[in-house]
Amino acid sequence: MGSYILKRLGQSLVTVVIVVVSVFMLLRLMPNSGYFTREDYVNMDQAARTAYLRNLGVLDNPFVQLAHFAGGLMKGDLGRSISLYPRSPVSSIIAEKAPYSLCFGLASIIISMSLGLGLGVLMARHKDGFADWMGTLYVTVVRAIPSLIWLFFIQLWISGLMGWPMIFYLDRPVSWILPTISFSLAGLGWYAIWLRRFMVDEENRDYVKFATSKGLPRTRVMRGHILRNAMVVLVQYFPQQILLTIAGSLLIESLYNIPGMGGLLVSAVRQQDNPIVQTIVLLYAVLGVLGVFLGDLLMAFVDPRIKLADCSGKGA
Amino acid sequence: MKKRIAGISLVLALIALGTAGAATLDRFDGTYIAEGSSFRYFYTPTTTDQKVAANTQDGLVEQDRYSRFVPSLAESWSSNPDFTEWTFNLRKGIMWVDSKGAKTAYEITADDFVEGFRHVADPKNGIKNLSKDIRKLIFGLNNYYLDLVDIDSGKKKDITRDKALAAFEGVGVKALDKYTVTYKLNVPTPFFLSFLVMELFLPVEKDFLAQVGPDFGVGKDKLLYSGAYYISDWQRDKQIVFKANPFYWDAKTIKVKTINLQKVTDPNVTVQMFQRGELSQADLAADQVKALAGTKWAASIYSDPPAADRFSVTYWFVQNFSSSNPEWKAFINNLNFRKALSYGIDRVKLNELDDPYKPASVIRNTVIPEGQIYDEKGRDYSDYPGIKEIRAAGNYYNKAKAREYLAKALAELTDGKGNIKGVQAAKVDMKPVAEFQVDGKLPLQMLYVHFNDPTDTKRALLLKAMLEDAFGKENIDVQFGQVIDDMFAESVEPRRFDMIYDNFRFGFADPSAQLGRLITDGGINDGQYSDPEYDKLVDEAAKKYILSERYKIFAKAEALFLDRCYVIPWKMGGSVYTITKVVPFTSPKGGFGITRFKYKGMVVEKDPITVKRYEQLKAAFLKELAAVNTK
Amino acid sequence: MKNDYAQLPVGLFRPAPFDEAAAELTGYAPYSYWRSTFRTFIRNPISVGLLLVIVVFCAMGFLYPVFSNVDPNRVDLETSQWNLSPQSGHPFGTDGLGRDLWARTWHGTRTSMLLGFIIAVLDVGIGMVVGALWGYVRRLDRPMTELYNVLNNVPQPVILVLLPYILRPGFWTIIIALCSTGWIGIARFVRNKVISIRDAEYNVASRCLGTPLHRMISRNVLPYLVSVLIMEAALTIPYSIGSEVYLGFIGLGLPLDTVSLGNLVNLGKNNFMLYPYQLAWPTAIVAAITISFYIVGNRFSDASDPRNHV
Amino acid sequence: MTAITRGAPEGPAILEARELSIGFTLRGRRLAAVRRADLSLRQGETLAIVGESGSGKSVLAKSFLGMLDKNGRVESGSIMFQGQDLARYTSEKEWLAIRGKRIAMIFQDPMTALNPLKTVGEQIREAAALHRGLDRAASRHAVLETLARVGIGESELRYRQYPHEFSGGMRQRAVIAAAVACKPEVLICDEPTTALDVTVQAQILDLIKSLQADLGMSVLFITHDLGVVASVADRVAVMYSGQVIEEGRVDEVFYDPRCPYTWALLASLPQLGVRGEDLYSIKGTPPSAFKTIVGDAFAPRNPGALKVDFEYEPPVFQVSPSHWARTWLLDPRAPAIEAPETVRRLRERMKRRESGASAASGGGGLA
Repeated sequence: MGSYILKRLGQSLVTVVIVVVSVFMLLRLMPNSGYFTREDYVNMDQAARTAYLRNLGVLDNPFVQLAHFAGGLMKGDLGRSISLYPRSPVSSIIAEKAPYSLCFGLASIIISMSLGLGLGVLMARHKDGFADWMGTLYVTVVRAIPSLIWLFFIQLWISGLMGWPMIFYLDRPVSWILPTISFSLAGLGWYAIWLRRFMVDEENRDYVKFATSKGLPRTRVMRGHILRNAMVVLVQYFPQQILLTIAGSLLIESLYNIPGMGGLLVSAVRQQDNPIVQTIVLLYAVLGVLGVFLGDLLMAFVDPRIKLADCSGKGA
Repeated sequence: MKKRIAGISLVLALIALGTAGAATLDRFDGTYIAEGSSFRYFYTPTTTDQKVAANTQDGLVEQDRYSRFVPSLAESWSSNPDFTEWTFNLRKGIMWVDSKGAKTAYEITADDFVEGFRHVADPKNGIKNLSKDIRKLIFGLNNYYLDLVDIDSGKKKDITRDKALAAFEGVGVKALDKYTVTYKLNVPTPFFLSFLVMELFLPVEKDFLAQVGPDFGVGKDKLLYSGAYYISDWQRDKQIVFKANPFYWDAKTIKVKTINLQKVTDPNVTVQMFQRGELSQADLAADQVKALAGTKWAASIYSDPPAADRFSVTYWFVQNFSSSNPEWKAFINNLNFRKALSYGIDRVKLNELDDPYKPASVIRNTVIPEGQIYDEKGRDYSDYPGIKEIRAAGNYYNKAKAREYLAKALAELTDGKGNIKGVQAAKVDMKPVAEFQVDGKLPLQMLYVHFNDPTDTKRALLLKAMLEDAFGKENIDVQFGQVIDDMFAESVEPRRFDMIYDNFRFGFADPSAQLGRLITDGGINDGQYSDPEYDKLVDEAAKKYILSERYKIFAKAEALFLDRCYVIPWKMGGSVYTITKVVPFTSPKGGFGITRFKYKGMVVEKDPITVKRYEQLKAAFLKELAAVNTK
Repeated sequence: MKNDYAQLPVGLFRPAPFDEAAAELTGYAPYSYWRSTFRTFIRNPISVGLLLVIVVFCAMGFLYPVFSNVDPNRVDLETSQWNLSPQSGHPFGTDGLGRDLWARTWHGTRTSMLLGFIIAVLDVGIGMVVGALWGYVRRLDRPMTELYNVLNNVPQPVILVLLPYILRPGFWTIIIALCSTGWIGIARFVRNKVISIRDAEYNVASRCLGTPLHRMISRNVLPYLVSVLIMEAALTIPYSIGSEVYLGFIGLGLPLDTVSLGNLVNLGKNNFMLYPYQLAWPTAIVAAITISFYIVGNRFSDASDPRNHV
Repeated sequence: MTAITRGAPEGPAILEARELSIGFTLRGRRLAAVRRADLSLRQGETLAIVGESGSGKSVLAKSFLGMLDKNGRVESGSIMFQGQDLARYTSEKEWLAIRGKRIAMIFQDPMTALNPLKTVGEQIREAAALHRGLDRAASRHAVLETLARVGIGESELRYRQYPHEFSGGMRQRAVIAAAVACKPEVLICDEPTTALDVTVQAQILDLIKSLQADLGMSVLFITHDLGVVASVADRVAVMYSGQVIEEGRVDEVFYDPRCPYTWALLASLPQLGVRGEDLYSIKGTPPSAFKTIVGDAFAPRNPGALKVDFEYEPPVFQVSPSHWARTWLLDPRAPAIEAPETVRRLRERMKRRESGASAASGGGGLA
């Protein structure tokens, strides 16, 4: 088992390295002009512009830059931002921003998991009934309509209706409600629809018939057998979901002015702040593969049939 | 040039008038759109950075409510007769303050100004605002800077970097003693004070800078404060809180003790927050003004272009005289066609996109903004003969004249059968912005390049409709190209356009700030036209040191330039409607540098300022201004 | 009748001729997979209603631009014609430049639908071919799995933002950006299906009989996947339309003089306070189209699921 | 022989289906799974239901537990159990008093019948605890006993293990343990040995028999394996197309079958084939449950069908007090049609065996 974990981690490392290196190379396809504004072009001559770029380190050979990045990484130094927040250490930028996304993310995961799984059970339990119908309607709306639209209306109408602030304030808990709800809605639908699907799948299995034939009440069959088994299928996705909450949401964070991670990647790419982009890509890739890995571990933990060594097959 | 001392009594009198009977607050709640890059105040790419620099640091001089240059950290100054050496005497005993508002052991001395400029002048520090103009202005600076650049690039190897840095001794910025700093310039510069209000000339404490090293300005405790406020709280991308600096040299003028700026990107949210009493001020877009019409807020919405911080900006259309589109190249080099273009563009309608109420009030037909520079008799440059008429012309749009000039142009440029003389069918390759085929026949195909954002796209569509209406679709066919972020790099520099518009800030207090870089091969001659007559006039004007003489020739040059339609100015920056609790005309004003971002002296009331009240205050202020200028 | 059997004529008690064909037929209800799928699908009024919505919007989107000569980008120089509320002549009103929202909405519908269709076809097409090979050719499994892991871990914003910069914003850029990551999910899905089918006994048998690979994939494997793929395509369309709206929001959507639903929504959103209808129409249509495709896709998948057939 | 309604039973019926019709709604169409079926299970006996797949055996059995799928329902008829009509049960609560407690069921595939995520012991215990009102310790103890009773050794260890750690036979024992843990009056076995190795089959059958003897249960045995029938059943009911077409004691149905379908079924047994001859197979396919059946459902596949078979459904004819069949051949007006040669041979072979030594043991069945 130890060697299996080592092997898996090794594979994950390869994936992370490929991801980071490919994004690194992609970034170099962007024109350097992004480092200058119109004003800069008026003010600076060619020599000044070149000097500026050289000092940012973006004129170096990409492989030198990559080596530099890797070297810094070994020493725990993620570098400094070059254009978005010039000279601020990337680590401190992320340390400032990540907690916001993380807090909203975790709060929303708790809400969306508990309500979503509850809704999923309700929908599966009353399949084709009213609850199922309403749940499906909800999931359809949330998943089908572009989120920009409904998030916008939630902000506009609910904040007006309730007299809540339209944006987030750290010191006013009432302003936390809408963003948290907004964060939760899509996840809620996701949990509900998948749990329902897995439960309906499980419901047709022989062991459920047998459990019913033993005379167990439906609620107990639901809880003790169907739900439990359906959750096992779902549970492997949890770690990744939880870890990736750190990514935040561009839409929600920009609507509510939450200073989280959501827009950071997009702004950093647009401003060609390579140190930030590289760090975030690295972070997401590590969390991504780690999430899958933890998901498999968790799966092995909850499902007695799975031995860890079998997981390599599951990855396929 | 005479020294000007602030008329403190006048200020006090006005404040007394402005605030009579109204409850004032010691707190201002504002917003900002883009997070600043850092608190390294020498580098201010965003408005937020400029606000930070202006309020946390003071320079040698600043501008007052009337835009006059008044003492700040320098108590007094003098210059030699040909304006090439300027000496500033500092106030004594002013201490740097830290992010807790406590006095530090560091005194603000002449060395701090030298140190600040040393920081700016080192290319390693990437201070983009250190323009060619300034490098060429300060004695010895350009060589110092370029040497360092060459060393960094490996081009120059005969000298070490440390040695080159030591050569700063030779640059014309020096501390004569603890409280005296001098600037030695390459050319006579009577308007040098307008450079000193830029962030580049702010001081920094050498020991502190050495202590924080690369962390300078990355957090509120990674810089020292010399200005009216210090940053007491900061959350990246969320909020900046300024608190009044109790040890400020001019502490008694600070009325508002707390400035709380929140990042709000959606203008609709800003308005809502204002309505809920969460903000002291909200800028309104045209549609929002409309939305508030008929509400109780309507009485407090006004627009004051000269008060807007973008007022000294002028927008103009740039035509590409060296276009790779042969049809356009033939036409644009024809004066009649340029005049036709100028008459064909309805400035009022274009401005209506920004300001549906008073679109005519934001028209600007000149390059140099009005109300910015005055000669020794207090006469506004824009009132000089030649310029004044152009200013007064208002909207140049005239369909009949446009057609008339177009007919002339067509007669000169086409064979009467729709063929453009000397132009063959060709493929115009302006990839990636655009690529199209021209046939050498009418309609004339032109490529208008614009930003891919909602307002610019609207403007482009409107311009197309306008030109096709004025000239007829049989004569002109406007095509579009889009750029995402950077107009210059994507389109202007590689000349991938026939026409674009651009905007330029009036950088320092002399017409040469704009006119000087619009000459043949000038820094912003993006259309690549060439007019020796104009160049000669500009050259001639720059040699005059008596302002009235200088302005007279510049005015002549500008009038000629505008008459020949090398660019088509159409609007001033900053037509913004506001609803505010800030009493107007209480804080510093000025188009140059960063003074206009200062909150110093600002008075905030409990209730929004009504339009009526604003008008009263404005009338009083204009009267004072006239008195101050002609004094 | 039961008690009347005594009255039955004796003649009935004679042997009947045996018809072997009839014997075989007894087992077959008149049944065809696609007909059954179709019948189940159309039996549900909601499915039919939404399918009708799609058809109507498609028809409006594709026919209106052909039959109408109103230019959706025609600017009205008369400012009194700007921001008109819905009225005769302008059933949906006009926008801030006097452009007719009715025309813009249908042109936009066409653009967005086209975008969705092309992305769906490309995603599903590439995903299907690659997925089939991935599943069938064992040697490909390792590299493809790694490619999947990599693509899955490259944050999507990086690609969505980078590509417009590298390729410039445009119709095909969005398509490339969305397809660059979209196909791999479908490919993997197909691959998993193919593997499960590949090892099914009838295919093992077929392989033993020497059926060539391409024939097995096209005859034995793909038909099984068709219903799934149609559903994936149906669900990709609302996703693509939604992505276009999102990209517009961050300023990297289609050029703004291109009329698309995403651009209309984002422009309408800016003016929502003042001219709510400018947001209402495109929003309603985006919602109707995305919901319709989503539900129709799901219903179709239910109807076509072999497990739901007898 | 006259056609009369059902004859008097030999013992009291504990579970009896009368004119039971069960239909499903599938994809908007009605499907008749069970058509007016009659069946009676008597106290202490083993009744086997035989028939091809799809003949409705399992549906019929499930209806006795109220476990029809959601889209299925009893449309008419009755299920009498101890004086109560189960067909009229509508709520889950009513069924909970019966299901598992008084009527238990074991399923075809032991590999899938157990929840893979719960320990085997726990899955048996939950039923025992529920029905016998025992606390955790007591129920655990009871389960350990039951495990031992069904032949699972090391019961303490086995209690804690998961299904995947069990072999197929062991799992089926566990399933049986769970089913009989509450000592039900009726045990329904739905093809309990089909999925098992041949060697294990006999053990399981023996186990069921011995449990039946111990607990005095009545067993309803669903199978298509006539060998199994011969070895365990007292009586047998033959189903075709949702209908019970012949019911009687095993010897009666095997030695003296009356329905053409029963003949065909018996004739197609490989054991009865004659070396060198083609194996008999029933022509055609079973009718689709979607089709409305007129007359005798088997008629289209029956080469010797009468004209009346295509028009009128045959009534029940009593062959002997314990044996009845639904076929027009028993009508006096029908021509005398002989059973096929193979079936007649079977009769002879059976007779020979009966007179032989080991007939009573039956363990080897027909093999």
